[in-house]
Amino acid sequence: MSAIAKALPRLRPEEMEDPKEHLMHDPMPRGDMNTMVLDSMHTATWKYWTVVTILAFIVVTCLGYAWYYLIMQGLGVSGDDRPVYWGVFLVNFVYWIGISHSGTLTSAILRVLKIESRRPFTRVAELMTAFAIVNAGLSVFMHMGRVWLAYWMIPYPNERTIWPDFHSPLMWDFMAITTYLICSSLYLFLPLIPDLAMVRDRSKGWVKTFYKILAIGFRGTEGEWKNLHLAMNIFAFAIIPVAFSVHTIVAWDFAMAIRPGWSSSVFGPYFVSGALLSGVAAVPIVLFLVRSTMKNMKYFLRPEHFDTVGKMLLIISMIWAYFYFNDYIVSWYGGDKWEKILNLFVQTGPQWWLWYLMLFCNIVVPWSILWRKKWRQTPWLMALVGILINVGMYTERYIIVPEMLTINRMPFTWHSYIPRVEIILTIGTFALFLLLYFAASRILPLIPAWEVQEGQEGHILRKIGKARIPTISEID
Amino acid sequence: MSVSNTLLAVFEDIEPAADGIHKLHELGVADENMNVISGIPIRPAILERPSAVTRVGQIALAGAFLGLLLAVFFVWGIPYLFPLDAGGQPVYPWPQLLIIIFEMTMLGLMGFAFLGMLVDSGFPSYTPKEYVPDISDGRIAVLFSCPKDEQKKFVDALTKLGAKSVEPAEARQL
Amino acid sequence: MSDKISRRDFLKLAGVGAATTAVLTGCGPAARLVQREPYTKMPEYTYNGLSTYYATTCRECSAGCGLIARTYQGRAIKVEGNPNNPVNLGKTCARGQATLEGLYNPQRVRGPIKHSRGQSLYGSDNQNVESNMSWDDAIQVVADALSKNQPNEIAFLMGMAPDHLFDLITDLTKAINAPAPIRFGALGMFEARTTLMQAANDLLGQSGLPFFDIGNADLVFSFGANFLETWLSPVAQTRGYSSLRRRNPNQRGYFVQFEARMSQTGAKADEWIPITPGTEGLVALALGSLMVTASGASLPAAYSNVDVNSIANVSGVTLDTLKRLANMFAGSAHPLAISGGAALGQSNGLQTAEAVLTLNALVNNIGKDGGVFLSPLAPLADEYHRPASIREMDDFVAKLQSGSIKVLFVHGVNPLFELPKSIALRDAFKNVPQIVSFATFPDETAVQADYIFPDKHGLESWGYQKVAAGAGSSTLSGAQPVVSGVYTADGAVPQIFYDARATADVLLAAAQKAGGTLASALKFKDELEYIQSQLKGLLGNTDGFFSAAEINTFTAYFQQNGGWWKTSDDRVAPSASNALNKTFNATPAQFVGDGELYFVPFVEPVMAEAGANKPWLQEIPDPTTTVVWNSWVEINPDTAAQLGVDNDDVVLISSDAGSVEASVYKYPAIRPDTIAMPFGQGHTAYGQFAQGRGVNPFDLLSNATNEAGDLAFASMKVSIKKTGKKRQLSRLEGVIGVYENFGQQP
Amino acid sequence: MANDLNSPVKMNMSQDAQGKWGMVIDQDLCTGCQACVAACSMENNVPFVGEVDAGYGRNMQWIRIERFWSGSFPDIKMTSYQPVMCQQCHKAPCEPVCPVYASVHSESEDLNLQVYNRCIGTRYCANNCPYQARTFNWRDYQDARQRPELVTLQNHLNPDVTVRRRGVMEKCTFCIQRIRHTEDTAESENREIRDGEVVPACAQACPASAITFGRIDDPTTQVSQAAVTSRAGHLLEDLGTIPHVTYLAGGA
Repeated sequence: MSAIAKALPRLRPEEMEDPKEHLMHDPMPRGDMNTMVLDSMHTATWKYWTVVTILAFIVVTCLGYAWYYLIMQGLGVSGDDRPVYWGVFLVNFVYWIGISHSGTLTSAILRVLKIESRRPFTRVAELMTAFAIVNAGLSVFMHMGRVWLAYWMIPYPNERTIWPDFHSPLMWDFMAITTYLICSSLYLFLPLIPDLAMVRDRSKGWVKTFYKILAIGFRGTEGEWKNLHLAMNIFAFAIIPVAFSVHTIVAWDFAMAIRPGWSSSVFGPYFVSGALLSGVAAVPIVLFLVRSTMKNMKYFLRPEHFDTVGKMLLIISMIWAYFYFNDYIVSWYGGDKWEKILNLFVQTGPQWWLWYLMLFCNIVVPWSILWRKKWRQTPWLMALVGILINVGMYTERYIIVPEMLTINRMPFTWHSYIPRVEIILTIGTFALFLLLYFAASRILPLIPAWEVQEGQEGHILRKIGKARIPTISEID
Repeated sequence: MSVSNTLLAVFEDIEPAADGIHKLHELGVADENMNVISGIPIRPAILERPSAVTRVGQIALAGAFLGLLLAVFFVWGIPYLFPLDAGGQPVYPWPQLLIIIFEMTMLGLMGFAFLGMLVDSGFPSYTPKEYVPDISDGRIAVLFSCPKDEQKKFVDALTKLGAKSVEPAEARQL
Repeated sequence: MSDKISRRDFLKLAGVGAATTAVLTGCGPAARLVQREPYTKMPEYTYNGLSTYYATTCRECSAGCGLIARTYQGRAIKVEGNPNNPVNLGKTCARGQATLEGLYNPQRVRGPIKHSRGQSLYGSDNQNVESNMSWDDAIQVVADALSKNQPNEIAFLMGMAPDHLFDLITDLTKAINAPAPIRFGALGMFEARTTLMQAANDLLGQSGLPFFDIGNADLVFSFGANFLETWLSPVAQTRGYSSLRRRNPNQRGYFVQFEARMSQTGAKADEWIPITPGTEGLVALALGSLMVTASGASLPAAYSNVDVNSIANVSGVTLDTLKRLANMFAGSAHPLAISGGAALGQSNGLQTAEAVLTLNALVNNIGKDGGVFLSPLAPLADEYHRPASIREMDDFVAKLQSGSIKVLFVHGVNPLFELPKSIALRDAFKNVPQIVSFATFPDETAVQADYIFPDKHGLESWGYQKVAAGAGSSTLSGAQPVVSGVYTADGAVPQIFYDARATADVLLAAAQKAGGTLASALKFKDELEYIQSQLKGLLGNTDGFFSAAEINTFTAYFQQNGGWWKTSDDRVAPSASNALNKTFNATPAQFVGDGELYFVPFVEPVMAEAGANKPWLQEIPDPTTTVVWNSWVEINPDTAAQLGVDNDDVVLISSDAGSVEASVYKYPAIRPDTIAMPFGQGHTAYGQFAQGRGVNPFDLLSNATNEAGDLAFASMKVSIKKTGKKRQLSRLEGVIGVYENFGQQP
Repeated sequence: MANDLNSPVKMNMSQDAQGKWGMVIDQDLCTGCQACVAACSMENNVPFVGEVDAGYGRNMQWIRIERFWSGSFPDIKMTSYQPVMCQQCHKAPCEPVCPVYASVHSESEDLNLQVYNRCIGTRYCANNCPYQARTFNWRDYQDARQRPELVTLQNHLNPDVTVRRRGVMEKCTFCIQRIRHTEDTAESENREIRDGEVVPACAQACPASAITFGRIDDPTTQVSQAAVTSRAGHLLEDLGTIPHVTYLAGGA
């Protein structure tokens, strides 16, 4: 035996990292890539139409009719009562706002940090943002007692000479969500323009007219690229604080109230971390669905992307746990009688299992799975983790809204809450989300082809010594 | 100035395009008489091009300022016009002002960045333009104007450098 | 003067000005010609935006509280207490407030109806059955019934209120030599009025309703008396309680309640002593005996048989507690002992009432401020005509059963609901060929009648009421219509919706139709003339709140002020000289049945016997349990645990007399060997808000009585069985909040 | 635990006695008879909601009479009845959270106003009310088209008080219609309002006279005098909402 080193096995070929595993090092002629993207858009099987029909049916009945019923009957058909004035609608609202952080915020952060593996999946995530905000808005409207007067929150001169009151956290919320919805939609649209132009160039007839309108006359001149680039940079930097502010303000809706359990100064960052957790966790679900149901997507969406998301998830889960513990220990140690009762109620009350479910899904699941690269690169497992974390985060919001509302400073009024029509409407909103996504997947190119192409242009394998090392050159 | 003609040279890749532009410079085509149309953004230095001028930043900043003013009006102007007491809070509150200022400034900034992008690029525009659909498949087109009588010289020079085609630019429906 | 006189003119004639803060409007005799019409056709004396206030009397129970009704464009909007009426001095109870929901109740009898017995008076769609005969025909029916039957074949069953109608019917029966009208009410039965009067008669030698001067006492021992709830005159007694606590700023009056189940009254007590049911009288005797012993005097006859130790044993009150309480009672300046409620509804109820009176006599407070008086007789009253006891009702029912009664008139009472099922009135009805009900509402008795000739609601009626209890002065509460009726707004001309007619008017008209002695004895044009004929007895009386020499002026004042009352203290101070001489056997109560649990029915304080058709009273939480809209059975949490039942579990409660099912309410303040059920629900008719809601605890009662003949309603022993069903009780309280540890009851 | 959760905090309120109208509730006198609840509902057109909704915590009465249990049998004690209605806080947490000024402060009367026709039903005010004094119209409880039984019952609706439809928050108003009426009367007679002249429906009905109402900015009125006794306290006074309802502790 050699004295220098133990006999070591040589790496077997399958153990050697194949640079081709990375999309950026697996380039493809642009024309072919464009064809692949277009193919994925244009392939609609009978399965697709079946699912869309079912979803549309659910949306019409569970969302449309149930909401009509709710509006005509009043909130009596929901499960709200005194003291649980806010129920599942607000849970949904917070949940969807959280999901909305999946796209814009993730993509903006990744873009600012120049994480290259973001390139193929930013749009998949950004689309979620847009649709999630739509659902969040719907949830608020469902929640309102007189939704037909919702426009009274818009600040404009009117014959009532009553303007909204900006003292109210709901107005901050209204402004923040409006800002977020507008900016996210624009941020989704900006990088879409070159891809729309690409689709325009490759379609015919009325479809071409459609994309022509959407592509707003983009050709790709130097000036256009420059303007687009700068605008996207401004968005990427500016939308991060906006996204943070949105969820902070959502948290303030609760934290500004003088209620045990809610009035906590850590609620802002705690909610942001929670939003990131549920939002980022939703990404692998959608990646998995898109990858396994749409044509050509296995080329674009690869295990490496699940890996990226998995790493983020692990970190965010730790951040969330940190903030949750922060909130918990302060109220526990402080020993305020109401907080004490509330904690007791949440942990031992009639719905004690929700609390354990939340901790299991949000902490145990990610911490035990996401540390291993191989598992992170298993798409179905990542989708499962994403689902579990979303269940956990939904539970967390459920605990914060109806459960914590059960306990207040007037024990005589403590009534518990049982959701009624909310359940149907919740199903409806989820169906709407999926339906919008399904529709978008056939209308918009889900893969930002030009960004992938731009990235591939800048990636080369450089030979250092005996190995070929992936190298990035910054070309933009 | 003699009558000039606009030509569109289409290249397969960046390298020939860069050579072509270099050649055009040599042939005396000024940078302002030239434009590059590409499917992906290309750093100007690669093509030996000056950086394009953009006003998006200024417009966005102006928008941010507008948003700020609007926020001040919302939070302080409305109570000034219609003072109503709510919960013993100050009529002109600072914290709320900061929140709304932030949101409205950001809305103004981003909204106007988008508008600036539109305005500065002349979007949306549906008039015929010089363009070939191949560009989105990775071709790089160089649009330049040259004296009409020297057109042949330019075409030959660029074709020699690898241009797929050099043809008089024809504005057509996109 | 035209024969149609306007109200404004009338007021000028009568020379009446504004009286209290509100503009009270009297309604003189001529006012019968004035229509008070709904807003669709506005009378000329109403002004847009201005309310008109009328003084009248509350008819929800027989206490006779004065009301001021606010009307607005012909509709009654709100009732307030009449600040001048000595009974309530401007206050009202929840039932009084809800009287408007009676007036405007969706289920009232639409008009005179002939119908077959047992048929509902409103359909499954809650539409009232239409009137199917004219009032003329109705009057003919009454006239025939009065003239074609032998006088002793005619029977009148009336409610408890000592009102003008009772006087009128008494006159009517006298005129034809028919038996005097029988009066009855479930509240009177729960109050054990017969027992109270008998006790007063036995010990004080004078009959009358006792008047307990709570307001001037500084220590109150209440043996089961629910005087803050429905007992006698709750508004007046609550005022007394208020004074007990706060009259003397330096010394707050103390209050001890002895009862097996904490009532609303007991909840306000400083000490609640959970005593074995049926031993209240014994404890009163023991306290007296201990007081005498402590003072060193020789035991009077009353305490000769009292064995304090065995009483401590049987009552569950320790000897130490008894001694402490005896000391407290003896050491107080103005002690007062009250008996009532379930304490009197025992086989030894009379003994209890007398023992408590003896205790009062022992501290020498009979006829003294803060002690026991007899209630003043109302103006015009010759004596207090108490309602029938159960023994008398039993006899009456037997008479009906025997078939000797050919026609029965029922007014102001719902005996099929208010009598225990074991008194088989429903069967007896089968032997009565003709039953005429004057019910305003489609109650159980009306459903079993052949004719329903609806009386007007109290707020549409004329009348007076002789106040039997509560007021310290002799009081006659006056009533006048505050609205002309309930109209529909359909069509251009408003139509009367509930075509009711005053029973007095019906009887007077029938008397004229019947002719003979009846016609000559009751020669009155209408109800109002009869009332005036009675009020004439008060003319020139100068010790009243007002006086007038001429009847029209007097009536105007009477209506304007809501009655007539003396300004003097008219409480009767009886002699207590023999009070301590009656010996007692000192026996505990006998119980019926061999169940393991004592059964204490109690009157639901808010709804009482007739509130179930008023949705607001249904929705007002019971003060102790906060349950709404249903019946429940109160079980001690320990007992419930033993039985394996929890809140909202339906249990079957059975006694010798019957069985009912009710949801469990784990009530922490009840003896483990006792269960309690509220009375007030369990209607099988009486409108959509009442029907089919809860159960009637009367189904569990036998007709056992106490010595005085009042129902021994708390003398049943029952057993409980789990049914496995569950029926959620609606309560205002959050169950997880009011007990410790989220619903784990103490 | 449960029994002392809601005992009013005893503090001397004279220094921070701000406001105009105040109510004093003597818990020693309150017998829990619910007359105030009935009177309030009648005066203010408060609907009934039926058995199911009432049991589900949707009771709409503007006053609720609370009581708790302490101890266990036989030493069980029911705590003093405690009528809780809107406390008309001087610094009301419900007000600033409303996005449309439906919950605002009356500067002239120092009361919390709920402007029904401005309410859009976010229910934030109710969440933020530490006293849980607000009730919400979960359904069209007053709509005779949906509840035919109201066709006749509607006759007693008070024309001075708005009838609320579904989706609107409401609460005790201190019978502002009576305050206004009395103020107008006093003004037309060119005089000040006398102490005890304004009587809300609850105080008017209360058989035990446990409820007193009047000006708290005038130290000579009954309410001001009662509010400085040693028994006086406020619900959740430590929250700093400066409620205008004073409770006199019961039982001692």
